[in-house]
Amino acid sequence: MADAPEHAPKAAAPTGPVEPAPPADAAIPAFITALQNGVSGSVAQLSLYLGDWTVVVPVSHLLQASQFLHDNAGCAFDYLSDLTAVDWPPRAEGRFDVIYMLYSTRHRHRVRVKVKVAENTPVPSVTSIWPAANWLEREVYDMFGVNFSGHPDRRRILMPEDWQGYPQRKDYPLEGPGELLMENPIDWLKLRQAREEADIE
Amino acid sequence: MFDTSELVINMGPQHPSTHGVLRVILRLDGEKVVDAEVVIGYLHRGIEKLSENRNWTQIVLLTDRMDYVAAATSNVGYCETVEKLLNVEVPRRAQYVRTILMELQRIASHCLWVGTHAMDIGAMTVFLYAFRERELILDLFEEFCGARLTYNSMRIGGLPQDIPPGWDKKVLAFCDIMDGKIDEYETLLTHNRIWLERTKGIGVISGPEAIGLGLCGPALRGSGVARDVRKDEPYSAYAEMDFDVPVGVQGDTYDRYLVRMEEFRQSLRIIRQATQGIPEGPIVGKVPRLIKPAAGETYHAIESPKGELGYFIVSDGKSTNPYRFRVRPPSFCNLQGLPRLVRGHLVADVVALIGSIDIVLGEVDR
Amino acid sequence: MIDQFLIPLIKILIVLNATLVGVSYMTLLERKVIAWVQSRLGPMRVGPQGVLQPIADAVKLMLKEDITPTKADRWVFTAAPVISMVPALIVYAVIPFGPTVHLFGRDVSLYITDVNVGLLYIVSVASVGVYGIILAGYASNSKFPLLASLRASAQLISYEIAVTMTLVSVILVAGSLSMVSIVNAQYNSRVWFGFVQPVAFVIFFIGSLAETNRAPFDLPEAEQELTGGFHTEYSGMRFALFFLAEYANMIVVSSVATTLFFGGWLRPFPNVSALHFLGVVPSWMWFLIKSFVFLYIFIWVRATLPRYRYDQLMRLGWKVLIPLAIANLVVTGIVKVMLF
Amino acid sequence: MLQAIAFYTIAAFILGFAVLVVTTKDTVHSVLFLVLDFLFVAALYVMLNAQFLAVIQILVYAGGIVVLYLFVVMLVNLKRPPEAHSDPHRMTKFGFGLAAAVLIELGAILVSGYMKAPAVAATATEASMPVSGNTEQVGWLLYTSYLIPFEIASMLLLVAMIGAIVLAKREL
Repeated sequence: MADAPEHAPKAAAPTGPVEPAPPADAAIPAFITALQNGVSGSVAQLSLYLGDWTVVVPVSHLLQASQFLHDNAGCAFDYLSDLTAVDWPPRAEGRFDVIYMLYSTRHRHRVRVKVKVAENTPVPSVTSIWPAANWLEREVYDMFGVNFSGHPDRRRILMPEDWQGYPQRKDYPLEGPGELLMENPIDWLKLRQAREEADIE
Repeated sequence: MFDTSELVINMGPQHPSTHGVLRVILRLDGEKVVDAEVVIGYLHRGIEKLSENRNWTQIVLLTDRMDYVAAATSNVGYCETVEKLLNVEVPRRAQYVRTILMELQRIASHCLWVGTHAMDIGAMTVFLYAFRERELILDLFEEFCGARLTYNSMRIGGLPQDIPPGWDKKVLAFCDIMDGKIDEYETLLTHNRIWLERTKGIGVISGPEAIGLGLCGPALRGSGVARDVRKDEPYSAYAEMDFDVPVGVQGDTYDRYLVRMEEFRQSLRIIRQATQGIPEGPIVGKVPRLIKPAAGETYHAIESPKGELGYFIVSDGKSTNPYRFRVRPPSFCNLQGLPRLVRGHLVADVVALIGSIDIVLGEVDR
Repeated sequence: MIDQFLIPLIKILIVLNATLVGVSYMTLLERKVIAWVQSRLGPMRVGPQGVLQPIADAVKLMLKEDITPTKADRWVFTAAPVISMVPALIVYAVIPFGPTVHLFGRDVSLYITDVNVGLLYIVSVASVGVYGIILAGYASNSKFPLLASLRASAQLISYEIAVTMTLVSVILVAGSLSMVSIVNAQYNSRVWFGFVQPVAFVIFFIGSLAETNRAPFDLPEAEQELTGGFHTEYSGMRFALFFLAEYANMIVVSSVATTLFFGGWLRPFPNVSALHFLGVVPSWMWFLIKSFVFLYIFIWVRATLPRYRYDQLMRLGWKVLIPLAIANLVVTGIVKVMLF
Repeated sequence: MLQAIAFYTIAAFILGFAVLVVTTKDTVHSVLFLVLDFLFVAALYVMLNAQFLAVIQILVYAGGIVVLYLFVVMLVNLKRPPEAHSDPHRMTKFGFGLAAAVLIELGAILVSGYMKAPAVAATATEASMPVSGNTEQVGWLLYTSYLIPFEIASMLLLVAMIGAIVLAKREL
């Protein structure tokens, strides 16, 4: 789907999530300061919204930071609750947010780790740290086309193996491409363009 | 000395004990499972994508279709997430009724589980006994919201309607009936020699490994990890309830069975407390007429009968539909552990283990 | 001429028909009993209380399309149901339903024939019945049935050993292989052999559950594991034949158990004259009542117990039942030599 | 007369099935014909008034041993391509020689048996036996005249059984 024409959204599409910085008086949890000290440069941005802490990590530091969060006794994020992605097509710094919901069964605290990547940037797989990531990363790959490098079994999981396109992307039509996309993607694109032109007229 | 080859068997997607359209490709050496590959997606309806194109209130209906044997739980999970985004406080009366509904739903879901699990292992009577009691719960739900399976029984901010008069008495009466029925199931299974032989030592998984694999709910608690969202991150009225979190020791199929059987009793305990303590008051909080949460994102998890059911919702603050709607399906994450559990066991154990992790394909595939 | 041909022919006709009707009503009985156990009603639609259900079933099965998979071994696929049905029926030749009675002016024995190797005949004919299952699994050319037929052959051969061993201990006590003599021996010794040979009876009962593929040993047809096992690919009347064969075998096993361990057609305490009034019930009725009790237990067990796993089944057979049966045989032999 | 008709019919079936056993291409079919063959042999035993032998024939051969054959045949895929049937190492001549030797041996036994048959059959068995009945007679003979061969045969089977277990079990 890389060569699909950029589908101009009807309304002004949001260009990214709202990530309010924590208020000055908020006590930053120990695990975040530990991460900041343990892996330098790993916390690019910090936000607190509705009581959830989010740490934005550069892709280059993801594996290191994950390993630290998993192993460090103060963090002990041993449980990968969820792994998902959000698509912000117009965003300059890369369209995808890949989000890791981490939980610690020992300390019972949560944190969200977020990496911002462009369409073709590979994201290192965290399956070696949390085996649970295996299927979750497959689903993100299946739905968004996020490229996970080092994944042991990177295949589609919910959609058929030969499916064209990534359904959860914002430029993927809700009603799906229909049979035509499966059989002949080029004809499908032409048909869609024709429809859009008809819409404008 | 002998030339042996592995037998590849396709279990499902049409198979009586894969609980829906699950397909497991088994590589067998004799009857021993060498490796298993789980193929899912046959029931994929794109609920996440669909939800991003529906308005906030319409999504409640879609959540029914995920874990369709515990629809009320999915409803509550979604509504609470949106309430968190909206910063709406839900009246205590609604919280209590939600708690009762969720626990009833847990019992109904566990009834279905104990029935099918026992059926998979060959004890057919438990199946019908369990369905008999599930029927009583469905009757209670029918009286509450008019539906028996997909309830659509929750509104953002509270309840769609107050409980019918006398409903709480009926719930209490049900609890009294259920007490004896759980003993009945246990008489048939818990100390049954064949049941013990079929479940003890099958699919053993240690606590740390289960955590790593992302198992949740009874599957995780069976391995001795006392992780229960109701206790750890209380929601609804659970903070005011007094209940225990049962955990297993060995982490085998039998322990997961015992954990769920004990959860029946704990659920009854919660229902009794909640029903006797329903406070008076309104049933819906102050919710704007047009639901349009401020831009932001949040993750909220609840303990569904299958495990941690999480919703990750991103609102862009402009449109009347969520920008991103993500469900953390407990069945999906539990099913991921299946290949690890079945390796080295026999074909007969595969069905026991599928039953033991308690999946609903509607939720796995969404 | 009449004694030699006509009367046996009539007896064969009666027994065959009674068996087939009995077998089809066994299906109703099973459905009803299991339904009652499970707090249901069972079939209620066809006839009052659903009593005509077996007829409806038979009509349905006969009218159903009979599918042979394209890859199947056509001849063997067709023959397999017949092979499993025939042995189940010809066993009835030696089962004594009652003693010789005076009917219509002549002495008529209530059994088709009394062979001096009757018990062995039953065992050997039953052992041929295995072929039906094995061949069905093989001929279907499908993986689940093949697994099932492998299970079946291993299971049936293993349990046959244990069952035959228990029969030998009964033979030792009775001193004969003829079914009629065994019943007479129980009359003469004033006690049913079930009480003389309790261990043998228990092993026989467990073994016969396994040999008839009944729960908890119904592995060859475990629906939840092997999607119906050896008869997965069968439909219509051929499937019905397998079904009927299973029930016919259940009736055979119950009859054999009654004959060997519970005095066959004898009323309770046949030698106590105080209980003479029990003789109001004819001897063949006693036989049927006792067999019925066994059939009921068969159904009851199925409704109650989960299924064994294949390796556990084998372990039970080889490590528990067979050694126990051999020990029982040895002890019986020693006692017999010492005391008589 | 009836006896003769029955005998020849059964004999014809036995021979016919025996031929089918070796000529059929499909191994499973071949095994099935073997079962039928055994059943007819059992029928022959019944005709000879040896019911015990007949029943044991069915029980042991048809019901037991051939089931194991079938087991093996089903597990080991024997459907080989046609060229596998022309094995260059096949010792056809040796095979024919062996078959001829067996045939001659059988003939010799038959002929010699006919020569002294009338004397042995009647006297040796029935006179010296204190029991009557087919089963009892077999038992009596096995535990008197043929005790040593009987025991040797059982030892042989035991050895074969242990051997099979040793071969089949990969680690003991």
